[in-house]
Amino acid sequence: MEWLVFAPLAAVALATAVSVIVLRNPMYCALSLVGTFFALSGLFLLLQAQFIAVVQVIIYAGAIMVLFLFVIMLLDVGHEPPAWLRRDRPKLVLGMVLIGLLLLELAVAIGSRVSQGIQGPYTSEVVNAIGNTQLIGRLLFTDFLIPFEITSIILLVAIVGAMVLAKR
Amino acid sequence: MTGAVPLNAYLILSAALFVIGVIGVLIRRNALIIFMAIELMLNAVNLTFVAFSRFLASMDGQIIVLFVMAVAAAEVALGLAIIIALYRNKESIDVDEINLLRG
Amino acid sequence: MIWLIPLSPLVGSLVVGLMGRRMRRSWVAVVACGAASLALLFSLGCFARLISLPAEGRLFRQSLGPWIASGNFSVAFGVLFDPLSAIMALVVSGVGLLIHVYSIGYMAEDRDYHRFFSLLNLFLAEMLVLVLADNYLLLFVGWEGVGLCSYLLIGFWFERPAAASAGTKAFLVNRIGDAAVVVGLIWMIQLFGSLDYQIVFREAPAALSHGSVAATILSLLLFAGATGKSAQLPLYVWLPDAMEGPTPVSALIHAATMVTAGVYLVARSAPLFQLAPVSLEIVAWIGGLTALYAASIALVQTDIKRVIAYSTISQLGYMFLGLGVGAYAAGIFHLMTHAFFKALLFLAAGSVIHALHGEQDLRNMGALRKSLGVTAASFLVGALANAGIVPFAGFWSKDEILFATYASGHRLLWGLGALTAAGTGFYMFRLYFLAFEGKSRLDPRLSSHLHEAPWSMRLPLVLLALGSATVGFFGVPPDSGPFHRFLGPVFPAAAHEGGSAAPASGIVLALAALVMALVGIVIAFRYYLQEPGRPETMAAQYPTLYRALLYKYWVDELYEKAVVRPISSAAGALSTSFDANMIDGSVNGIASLVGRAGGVLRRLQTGHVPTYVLSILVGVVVLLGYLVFVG
Amino acid sequence: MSQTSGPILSLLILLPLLGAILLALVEGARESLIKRLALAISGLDFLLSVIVYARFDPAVAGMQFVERAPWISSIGSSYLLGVDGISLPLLLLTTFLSPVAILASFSGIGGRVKGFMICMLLLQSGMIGVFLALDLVLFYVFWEGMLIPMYFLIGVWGGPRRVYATLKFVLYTMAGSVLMLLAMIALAFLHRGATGRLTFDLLELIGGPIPYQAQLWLFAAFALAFAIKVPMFPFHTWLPDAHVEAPTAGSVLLAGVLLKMGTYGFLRFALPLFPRAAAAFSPLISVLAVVGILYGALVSMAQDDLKRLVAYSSVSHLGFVMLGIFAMNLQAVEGSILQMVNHGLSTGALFLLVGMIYERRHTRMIGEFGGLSRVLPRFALCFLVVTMSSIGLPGLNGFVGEFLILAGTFRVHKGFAVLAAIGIILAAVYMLRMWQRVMWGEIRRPENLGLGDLGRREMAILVPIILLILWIGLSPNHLLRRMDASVSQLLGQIAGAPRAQRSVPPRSSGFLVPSSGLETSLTLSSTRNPGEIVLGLFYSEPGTRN
Amino acid sequence: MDLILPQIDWLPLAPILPVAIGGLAVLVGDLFFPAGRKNLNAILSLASLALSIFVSIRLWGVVRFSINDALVLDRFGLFFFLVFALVSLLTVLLSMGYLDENTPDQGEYYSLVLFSTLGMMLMASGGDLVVIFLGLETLSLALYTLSGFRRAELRSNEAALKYLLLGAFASGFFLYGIALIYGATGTTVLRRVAAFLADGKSHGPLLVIGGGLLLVGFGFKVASVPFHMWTPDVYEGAPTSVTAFMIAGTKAAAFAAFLRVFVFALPTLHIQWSAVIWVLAVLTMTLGNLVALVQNNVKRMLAYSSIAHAGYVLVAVVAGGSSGATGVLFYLVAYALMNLGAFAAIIALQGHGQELLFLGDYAGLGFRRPALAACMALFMFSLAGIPPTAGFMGKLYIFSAALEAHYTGLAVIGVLNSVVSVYFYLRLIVIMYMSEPAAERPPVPRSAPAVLAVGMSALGTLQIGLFPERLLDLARQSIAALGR
Repeated sequence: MEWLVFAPLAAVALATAVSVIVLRNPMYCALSLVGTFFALSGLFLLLQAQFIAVVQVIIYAGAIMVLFLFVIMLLDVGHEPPAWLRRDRPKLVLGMVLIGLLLLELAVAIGSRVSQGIQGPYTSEVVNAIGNTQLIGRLLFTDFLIPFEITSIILLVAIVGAMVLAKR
Repeated sequence: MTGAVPLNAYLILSAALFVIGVIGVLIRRNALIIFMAIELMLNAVNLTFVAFSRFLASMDGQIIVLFVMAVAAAEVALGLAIIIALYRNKESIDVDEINLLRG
Repeated sequence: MIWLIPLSPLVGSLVVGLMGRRMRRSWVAVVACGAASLALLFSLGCFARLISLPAEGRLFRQSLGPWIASGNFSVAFGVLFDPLSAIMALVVSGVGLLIHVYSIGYMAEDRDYHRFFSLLNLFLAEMLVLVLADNYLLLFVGWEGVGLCSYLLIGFWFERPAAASAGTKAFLVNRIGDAAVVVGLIWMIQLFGSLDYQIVFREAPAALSHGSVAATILSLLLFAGATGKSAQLPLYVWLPDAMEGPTPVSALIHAATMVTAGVYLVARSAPLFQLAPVSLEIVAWIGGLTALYAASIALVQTDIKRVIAYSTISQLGYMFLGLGVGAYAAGIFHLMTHAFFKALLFLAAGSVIHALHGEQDLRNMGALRKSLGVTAASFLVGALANAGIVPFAGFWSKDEILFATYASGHRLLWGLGALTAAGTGFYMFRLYFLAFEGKSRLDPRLSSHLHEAPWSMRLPLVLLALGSATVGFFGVPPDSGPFHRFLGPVFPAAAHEGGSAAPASGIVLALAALVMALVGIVIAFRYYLQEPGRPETMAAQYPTLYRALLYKYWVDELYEKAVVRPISSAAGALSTSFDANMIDGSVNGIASLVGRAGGVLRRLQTGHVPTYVLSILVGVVVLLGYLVFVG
Repeated sequence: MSQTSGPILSLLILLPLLGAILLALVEGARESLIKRLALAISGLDFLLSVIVYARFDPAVAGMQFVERAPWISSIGSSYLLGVDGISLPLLLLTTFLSPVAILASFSGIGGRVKGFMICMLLLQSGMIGVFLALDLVLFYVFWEGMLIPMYFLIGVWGGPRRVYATLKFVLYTMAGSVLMLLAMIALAFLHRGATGRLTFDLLELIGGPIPYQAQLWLFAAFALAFAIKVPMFPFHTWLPDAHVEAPTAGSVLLAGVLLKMGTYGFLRFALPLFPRAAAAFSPLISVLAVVGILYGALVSMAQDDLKRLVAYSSVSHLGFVMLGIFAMNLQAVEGSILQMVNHGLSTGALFLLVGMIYERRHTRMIGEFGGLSRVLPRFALCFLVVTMSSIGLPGLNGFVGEFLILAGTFRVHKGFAVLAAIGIILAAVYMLRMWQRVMWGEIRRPENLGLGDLGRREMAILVPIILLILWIGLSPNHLLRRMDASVSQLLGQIAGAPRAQRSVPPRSSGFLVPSSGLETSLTLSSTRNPGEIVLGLFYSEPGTRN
Repeated sequence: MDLILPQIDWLPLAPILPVAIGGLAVLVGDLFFPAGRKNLNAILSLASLALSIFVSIRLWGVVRFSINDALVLDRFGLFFFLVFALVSLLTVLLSMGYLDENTPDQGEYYSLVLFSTLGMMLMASGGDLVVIFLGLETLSLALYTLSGFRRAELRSNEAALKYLLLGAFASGFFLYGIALIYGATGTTVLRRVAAFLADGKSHGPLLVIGGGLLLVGFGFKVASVPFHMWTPDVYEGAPTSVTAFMIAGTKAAAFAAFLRVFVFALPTLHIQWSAVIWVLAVLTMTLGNLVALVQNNVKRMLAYSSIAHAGYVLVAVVAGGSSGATGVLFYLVAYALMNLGAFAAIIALQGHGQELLFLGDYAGLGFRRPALAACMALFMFSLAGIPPTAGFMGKLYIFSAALEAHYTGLAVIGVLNSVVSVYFYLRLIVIMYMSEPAAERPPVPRSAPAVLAVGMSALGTLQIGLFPERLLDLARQSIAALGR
């Protein structure tokens, strides 16, 4: 049954992702990206990561994309010519070949995977018993306390940096 | 189309999205869009994390995704600030035109 | 005491050389001549002690201590006084002293007076080291030392380009022979473990079998050195040019002493040469050919000193001829007599040149006997001696060599020698007649105030003339005169193999040679006094021959073309093409290649982000590809 | 024993170093003080070395005055100094030439005297260190560290193309020596593999069981470094450039001391550490040495620049030294060591003399001179003695060395000795032609007429050298005796190595390898790697022939 | 549902905290410092770094793991704490010379320096890949900002943008690598990864690829070819003081994390990655040196030189084992000292407002500013690896490690490269000492802190060059800690 949900979401994700990188108007690109974010959010739900799915929408679609759109409008950048018309086509061809290889390599790696990672304690039953959000919260303040604190510093750095750089 | 979606489906999808992001970085000249492509890559990785998290019955992946989102947000904020600063001086964010430093 | 012989002129040389600039000229002369006379006195002292010893044990040695010692090889500053050394030392210091005295007058006007005497003294010292050394290495010290002095004295008037290049030429040509000697010496070290004469001669028969290739090559290496120093074919070319030096130098170094060092070396090495009959044969032939060859050139030369120089070469050839046929004592005897008469000839020629203010061309002389009586007389004595006219010194020694040659069965060589004798008579008297007799062809400005040289120059002339006339009697009767009895024990017994011919034939042979010389003199008389136009006619008749003789068979030109120039151009080519372009070029080429690689790689750094992304991508793909598919 | 005499060797190294620091503190404008101070320090160092000489025990073969202290213990390297009969003459040469060079630099430096003198003292320190160090790493530190002051000496105070010359010098030298560094390390590890101890102590490493194959490579690396420094044909082209551009003092020390480091390196390191490889390489190196002798001499003939001429003559002279070293017998090796000293003295003096006329005429082109004997009699005398020493006139120092080398070489390779003897002829050719063109003939240039003869300082520079030239020429045994024990020991180390019988060519052939050796190596080559085949063309493996 | 707050072992945080608090304090303090006393920011930074150093020294020998192994306190980490603190300290000193009184945002500048130091420390002591990632990002974000700090200058903007775009791109790979390793092992904690692999399970391609992607991330940070291309541009465009910091600090941090991950967590991958790194090392050394040959801009030249040096360190990494890792640590210290010294000298030699960017600007300085120029020369000799300097000892150790591990070819390529490098390092000296300046410049006031930084670096360079044993010993102890 999952497939019925997965397949469309995956298709949307791929389609919007491709749009992001091929559309010439930055605004459309940004909007396509929002589409991808939503599709991914759906997939997260499918994977029973409800908290993440929500955060995905709030942070990415809500915060990050707004920033992007804001900047796009602020800078009023024009369209760029399509990639295949540019002078450095040989480089692009090489790039595409490389990317094909990359995909192949990743696929081989994934395909030949013998899942052998340690199984954790948090099966869906356990998670559902505690509640996804509660569990994440608890882990954030226990096991992941230090990374969590570091994240705060990262954000602080970003704020300071953005201020310093974007000042007039 | 029956049964659960296997892990590999997610992983392949994620790889595909990652690669699309890479393509974007490679072919686009607008710094903003390159940036978006990078976000695409990060999102693809997030999908991998969550998928593994699900299939390994481990919450770590999901929590990492949270951190990644924070980092992505920070990166975007900083990146956009840089793009603005550059735009102020150069009136362009086409990376093809940004080659003062070379050789 | 033996060491004092070379040391006294050495000290004299240092004193004059280092302080001469601040000394008065007379003091320079006193010190230099004093040093030379001390050397003579010490030599005489040693000689006196030597003859007081029984004939078989006439030898004493002295060592100043070790010189070089490395491993099983060691050499000491050792000197040896035996009859051979004694004769050499006496000749060197005696003739040397006379020439020192002569130089007082001859060089009086020269501004480098002290330099001259310093070098002359130094030469004396080195020459005495050469003849007194008790080992080959110390001999070689003197050998090279006299070469250096010769070089510096030929180039004494270094401002004349001809003198400068003559000096260089002399040194370099000699150096070729010297290199051979060095090889010979190092070989001896390997063979005998020593360079000490006594050890070498003791070991030689055991280490080298009679007639072996090694013995031949070894002795020929030494002989190669001798051909350089004693101006034999093919290394004689430096000696005529050496006449650019002051005349006393020509007399002392290039006639009486240094050039005979080669003869001395061969004579000293007689025990080695005895082991190598082939070498002896070669020595004889080289000597005989040189004698004739040089005499033939001397026939037509017009420079007074050059004629004498070729004569020297020719006479040295006689000496080698003597040595080559085993008549070592005869060779040394001729060396001694030659020292007297050749020094005399040079000094007399110098006296002429001195009187004519540097004029050396025979064609501009004539009739000098009237104004330069003593010079002419002494020159005549010298010429007679040189031409081998009885009873002058040259007759006795030359005759003995020719006799030994004939007696040892070398008829052809004897013929060469006899022919040379004729030539000798001719050129000596051509010289005498052109210079001293006939009509004056002098520059009138010169002829007006010609005068005889000062006493200091005349005295040596007279003394040498006396010597030239008389020293020959030491060798009378041939083969058993006092000279031979004195010298005989030095040489190996086998050396006297030539003495077996009947004495009667000796007289015949001597007469034959004498007649040849007389014929030469007579022809000279006719050509240059009676029919002065005759030589030109002859020259016109045989132009090729004449030009060959006049241009010394073009040997200098040949050497220039065949040796000097190829080496020079090879050096130039090596320097520019090979060294600069090939070797250095490849060094610099590698460097610039590296630099260019940097320039090319630099262009990859385009400044474009997409390029950089591509680069990362390449890295990722290759890396992952390796890990997935290979690793 | 002399071992109790305190850290005199360290003091030898440190004194100039501290002197350099002291000079750095002096105000740069007080040039005369700086000069005198530098001379005094350097001179004091010389006196110290004389004490070492005096207290040196000729009977001892091993190292004397040994000093050892832990240094980089983790890689087994220690601070280890010592002197023996091989390094003693070179130590003295260094300490002698350094003050001479400093004195010669009292004029003609053209500014920045302080920096110059600091470099000179640092250089002195480094050079002494090279000759005293017995730990491979320590040696390498001195060996390369010494490049720095030399680099500045040429680069700052040199001629018009000084930058090119100095970069070439440094790069060339480094290119050779880095591989040696690797070889040193590899050697230490090989040694550890065999004995379990990681050490860079030369004395401990000598005689270690290094496999033949490894020896070849290691030796090649060492040999390359040293061959460049010597410099052997065909690695010599840095030398003329460096010499031409270097200031006088730089040339003096470069020719006098630095080149000896290469030959010293062969003796001290390459030969005893890798005896079998050395034997295998001996024909190749001997050939190069002979080629160097003849080639250097021929190229010298074609030079128009006095310094270039002397530089190429060094190639020739050092060829003799190399030939002697690789003859590997007592006479030849002792001759080589002596010849190192001789060359240091005579070529050093030649550069001093060239520098002296350069200061007067600001040119070194031979064509610019002629007839100088007339105006510069004292100069002429000194020049003559030095020239004669250089061409090996018996009675002067050069002869003794050359003769011993030839005598020793002749026992091993007759052909090489004979060819080398031709080098003696050629040496006379280029030197005397130069002499003729510079000192003899008429004075053609009016500028040359007014030249002043040598002054008191200049005589003070030259006379000691000339006295040494005479002293060594007449009494070389003082030095030779002190070498005997050490050189014998060295030869013992070379010969005593397992399977180290050198493949002496049969008497008749004399050249290179006997044909049988060549065949052997070729037949073997199928089982070897390509590099080995190439090497195989030059030698035969001693062990495989019997 | 109860939340039990864990006992927190603060000790692993102890050396980091002063830096973090210092960063915050500077940020806040800047608001209160009067206009003329902006160097108080720097002094505050110095104080916090000094405190960190003090704490690190006191803690030497202590071993602790914080919650969930997020941070590890061991000698290895402490060694790098000291290195980073020292680098940072010198950076602050030379920044005092670089930023003049009127530079705006000094508080932000110094706090960002401190935060990036913090990031480095996290990378070195992170026991969890996530922590390492976050440390990396902290470092990177701070450095992006610092690169673009001169926001009015296009070059600075460009540097920041390039750095950011490529940095983010590379961290995408890095993160993907973490994800794959997480997938393959079920954890991101290094100890558990190690334990997982130690069970003898064969590692599938997922893990290998994950490791490879991590390698890409580290390769980017250490500027290994072909992930190096940002380096010259960013180093050239960034403010000089920041360039110094990046050159010295980032690389060390990346190698620290690299060693922790690959030596500690993924030792079984050694066979795979050593072959890869062999190639990377060769390419990195060679390209860095060759291109540095043709540079005229000093910063750019040093940027390429830093690439080359990364290659040398990679040689030690390939060599592996205790010697190799010790070599990495030792070399990084030497490398940091000589580079910081060189940059401090560049800054100390500059006049106000006119940086000496081009080689030609250095003409004649050798005798006009003898002491500084001598130090500069010393740093160049050290970079070139000529004894008796730290650079030489570093190379000695690295190449001996390579030989010990039988990587002879690598060592040969390495030393040949170092010969090539001699040329361009010496070229600067040539220009300083052997060419005449085009025009006399007016004498400029010296910046005492920058001169102090030069002096400290010079002493350090010589000290390590002459007596390396002590530092080697420390490095070896650190490595021993890592192996546990």
